Amino acid sequence: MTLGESFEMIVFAVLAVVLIFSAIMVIASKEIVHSALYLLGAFAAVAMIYILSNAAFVGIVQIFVYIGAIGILIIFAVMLTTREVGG
Amino acid sequence: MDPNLTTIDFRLYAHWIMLLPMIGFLLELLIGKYWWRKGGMFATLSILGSMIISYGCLYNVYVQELGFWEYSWDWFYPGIVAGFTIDPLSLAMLCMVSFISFFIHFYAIGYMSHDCAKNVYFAETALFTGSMFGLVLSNNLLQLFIFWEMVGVCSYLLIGFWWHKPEAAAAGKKAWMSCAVGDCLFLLGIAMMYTIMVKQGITSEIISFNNIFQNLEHLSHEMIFGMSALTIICILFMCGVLGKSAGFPLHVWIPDAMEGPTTVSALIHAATMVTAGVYLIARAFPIFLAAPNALMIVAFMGAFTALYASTLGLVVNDLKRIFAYSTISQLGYMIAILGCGAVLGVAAVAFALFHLVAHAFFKALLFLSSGSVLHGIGNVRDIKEMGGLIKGMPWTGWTMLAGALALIAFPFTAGYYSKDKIIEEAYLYASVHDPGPLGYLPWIFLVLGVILTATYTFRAWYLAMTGEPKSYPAVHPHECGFWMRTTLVVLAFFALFLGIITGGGTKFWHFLEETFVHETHTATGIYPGLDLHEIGRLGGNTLLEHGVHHDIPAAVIYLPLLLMIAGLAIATMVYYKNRVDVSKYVKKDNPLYQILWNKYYLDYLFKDIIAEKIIMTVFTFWDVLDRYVIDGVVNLMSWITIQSGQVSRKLQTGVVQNYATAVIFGVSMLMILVIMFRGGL
Amino acid sequence: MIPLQYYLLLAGILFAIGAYGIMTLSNGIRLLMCVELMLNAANMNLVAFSTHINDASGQVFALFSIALAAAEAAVGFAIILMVYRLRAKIDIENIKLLRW
Amino acid sequence: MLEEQMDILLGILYTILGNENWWGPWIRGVLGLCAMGGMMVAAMFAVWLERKYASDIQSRIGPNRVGGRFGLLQLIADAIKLFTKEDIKPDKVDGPVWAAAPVLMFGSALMMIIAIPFGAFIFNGTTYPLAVTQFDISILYLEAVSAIGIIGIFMAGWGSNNKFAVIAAFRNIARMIGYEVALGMTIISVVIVTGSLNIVDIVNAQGSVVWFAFVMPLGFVVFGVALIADMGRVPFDQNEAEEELIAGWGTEYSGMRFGLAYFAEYIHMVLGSCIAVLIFLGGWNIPGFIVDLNIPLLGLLPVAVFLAKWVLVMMFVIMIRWALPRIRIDQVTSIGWKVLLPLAMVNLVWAVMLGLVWPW
Repeated sequence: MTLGESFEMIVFAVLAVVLIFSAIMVIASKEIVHSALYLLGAFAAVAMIYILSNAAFVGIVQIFVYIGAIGILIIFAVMLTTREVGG
Repeated sequence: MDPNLTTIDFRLYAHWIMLLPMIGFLLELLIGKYWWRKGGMFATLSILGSMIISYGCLYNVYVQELGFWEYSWDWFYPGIVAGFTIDPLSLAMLCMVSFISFFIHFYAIGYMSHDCAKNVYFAETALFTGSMFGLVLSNNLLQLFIFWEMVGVCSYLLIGFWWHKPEAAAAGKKAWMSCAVGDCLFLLGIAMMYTIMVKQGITSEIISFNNIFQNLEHLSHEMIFGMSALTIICILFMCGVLGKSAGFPLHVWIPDAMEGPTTVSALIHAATMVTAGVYLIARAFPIFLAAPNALMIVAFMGAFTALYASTLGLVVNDLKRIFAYSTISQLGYMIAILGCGAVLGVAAVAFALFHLVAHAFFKALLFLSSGSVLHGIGNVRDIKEMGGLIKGMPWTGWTMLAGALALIAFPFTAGYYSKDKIIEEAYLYASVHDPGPLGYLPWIFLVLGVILTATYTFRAWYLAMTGEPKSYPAVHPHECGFWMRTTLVVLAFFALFLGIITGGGTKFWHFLEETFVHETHTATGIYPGLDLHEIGRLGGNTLLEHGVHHDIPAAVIYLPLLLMIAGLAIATMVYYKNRVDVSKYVKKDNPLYQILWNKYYLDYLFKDIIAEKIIMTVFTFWDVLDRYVIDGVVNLMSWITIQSGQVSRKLQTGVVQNYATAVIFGVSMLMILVIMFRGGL
Repeated sequence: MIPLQYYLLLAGILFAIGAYGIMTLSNGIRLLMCVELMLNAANMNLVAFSTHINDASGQVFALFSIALAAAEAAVGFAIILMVYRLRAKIDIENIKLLRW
Repeated sequence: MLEEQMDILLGILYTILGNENWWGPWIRGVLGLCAMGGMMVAAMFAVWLERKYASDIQSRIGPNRVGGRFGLLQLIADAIKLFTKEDIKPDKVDGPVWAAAPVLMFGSALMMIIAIPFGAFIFNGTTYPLAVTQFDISILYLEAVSAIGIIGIFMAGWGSNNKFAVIAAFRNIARMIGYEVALGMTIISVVIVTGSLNIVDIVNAQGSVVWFAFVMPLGFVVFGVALIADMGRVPFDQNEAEEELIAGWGTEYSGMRFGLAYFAEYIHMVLGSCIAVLIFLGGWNIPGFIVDLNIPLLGLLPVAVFLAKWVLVMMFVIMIRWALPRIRIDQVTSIGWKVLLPLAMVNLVWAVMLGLVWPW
């Protein structure tokens, strides 16, 4: 394994951990706004993974659409409905 | 210079003849309201475009002799094609329709200038004209039927254009219903034609006219119920013709259709609608020729209609309705001469078409001038309330006189050449084809029609134009404006001199007689010309040999002229000189007058007896069947559905998670199954 | 070059987390969030395979899927907001209109 | 002689920066840090320019106490003040979210830097863009990354646990999603005409023909308005409407946390002006004059041209701020959705037609 590959592997591992942690926190977080923000974190991690696997265009589009559009939608939805703790 | 190289082959653009008015229709509907004078220009200009292409085609075919042309492409099913055909028959119609329709539109710019829905009116007339072009250009029965129906729809829309008047709305409905009766039967005829063509093993261009004509010999062996299938088909076609061209039992919508704007009446009577039926017979003429007895029925129906309608014209007081009955009558002449084609062959088509064209000119003129009268005296239509109008509106009066003279076949007008020829040929038909008293019946009817025609036409003209004004609006009529006056003069010119221009009709006849007997070029091949003698033999019709001269007694030739003069004299005596007091006979207790006044009780028969008694009774029985048997089955099905739903609805919890869980579970099971049975994904 | 299996494993875990959330949570917004997670897992597979076999069509699928996800989110959240306006609740346990 | 040396030098430089070698990314990282520093300087320059130019417009003197003749050191003084102020963390804020927000905003602004070419050397017919990195989808990257900043604003507003902050954040988000659509569509129309998502290609396309501002005037107007709205400058600064919302989403921030957010806004303005110059005003091109200069020093001319255009655009943006009143938030959203978006679509149609014949 070359230096570059091991570096790639390390980055992938970090991203995977971040992704899984964020995904779990989306479900586990008590505060729904935190859930939403963790979800955005998960999206960002997925985007990074795309870029890491030589799919830069998909990665950028992922950021553009998921964080820029869907994330904002989720936040709007959260803020326009009642603040339900838990559930 | 070689003309073939230097001019455009307009035949290739024939589809634009139909498409341009359709585009005009869309433009009028969408943006016409915001255009010059709130509409009218798009429709008029698009029809002008059609006219240019039509006359271009005429130039190609008549002057340059480029040959007849047909092109088609597969439409929706193997064997059903859409296509356009250019031959003398369609060209005569195209040139006539585009010319008349253009001038009617031109006139309508003035006539409809005060209407608030002008653009809708012009959109509908453009569509009307475009549909007629499509009908004329069609090379197959189905396409023709579609445009046939579109013409019907447009006539419905236009007759009921002033829908806020209940009579107009009812008239539109009546026109639609009467035509629909014929159209259903016509469609049945097309279906039968399709069936027997398919039975012959024909798989391409199944109901194209030319293909049918080529296969007539095989088709004539087909029998249905012991009758020749072609005869049945022709009778069904004839029903469609009677509806559209106002033949005897189905003509009832025509007088009521006068509720529409007068320009619409002119369009219907001269150019677009009623001529469609005559055109259908002319177009399908070889089929009729090959069908035993079909042309005889045509001849008798036509002749009877001609006489029948002229008797009704005598008693009506509505100016437009008088002309409406005269249209029915003149259409009867055309249909009758087509029926005489059993002896005359394709010449009958030529005579019928010449009368159709001449009639279009003078009938358009008559309607438009009566429209001018209505416009000038405030929509009074009763001739008993007019009188002396010629002083106030000389243009209208004199042009109407020109139209009336053409209508009664006054010597050297257009009608003289067309109608007298028809009567002459009807005599020939009787003397050659079917000796005996019955064969002379069409001729007798037609001859009697002449005197009546002269009488009722000039009755209308004298009562409206001469004498003293009989009501307040008629005292100060105002003459029509530029648009209308121009149109009247142009049409009057043609009504008077069309016969002379065409060399007494001979040029026209010679051109038209080439139809069917000459070959037709298509994109893929050539349809050879038909041997009409051979085809006539299939239907038991013996055509006259070409060039064989038959003596017609001079008395027969001059009889129509004499009768016309007699009718004219009667009208002059009674309505101009007032030598005879007609009010003695025109009374409610005169049974003859009673019958005529009630139009032979035909409306009563249709509405009060057929519609209300017979059909409603049938419906009552049907209602019982529907309520207990059919509904019972439906209710049983619904009961079963409800009961099964009662059981299975427990599955539906309405909670999304349950569904999602079920989906995930199901997909997992599927994957496990796949792995188990295929040993891997 | 990261082995394909790692991607698949990661996507599987992500998908499982999303599926678990859908099955257990009752808040409508959180449900949609979990749907987005699952979609992302699927997209990740597409991209991973596309990288693995060196063919761009997988990425094109992923792009379509992303566009679809945007539309789906817009519609989904619009529905939730409308339901909230009607019922003042986004807890889908309370929204069983479709139930018999 | 000099030309050859210059050529070799540039060649070496681009070999070093290339992707082939393992050190390439590291060197680009260093370059990125340099650009970041440069951007901070540019932002400070922008702040200074704003204050001086505004005072000129309003016939005032402006900052003149600190620093030299033009108050040049005023910014240094402000920065020192911000650095040394006490960092107050209110009691009820949502700690991590509140703390992460300025970082995210600043970070998103800085991330944009790497894709932007700040001018170019043109030598022997070859263009050497002066950018930290080059990639094929730079314009898309810029849009995507700038979208992250919105999340930062939301986090600032929500984490502050302050109703003014929340309202401000949502005004900001509502405005930005409205105008980013129009912005994106105008950018896409440029992309359609050019056929490339690479900013360098877009600039080169304008060099060979004519600036996009002239061939797509409607797009340029829409882009300009949407850009100003996106940067949150007057007349679209409802999120900082002092009379209504204290200090907007920055109400609960103080010290360097506020400084970061403040700086992020100015970096946005600087970068926004850059993008406007690059995709609509021809970048480093001089109209009607393709710069292919063999005289080495004149190779720097494009950079100078770029900087001049950039300053002019910034001055225009600043001028608007001091010339127009603020409009209401409902007016802002309705302009965005009902005026700019349809216009952007019209422009898109025009761009598609233009793209058929481009380059003519």
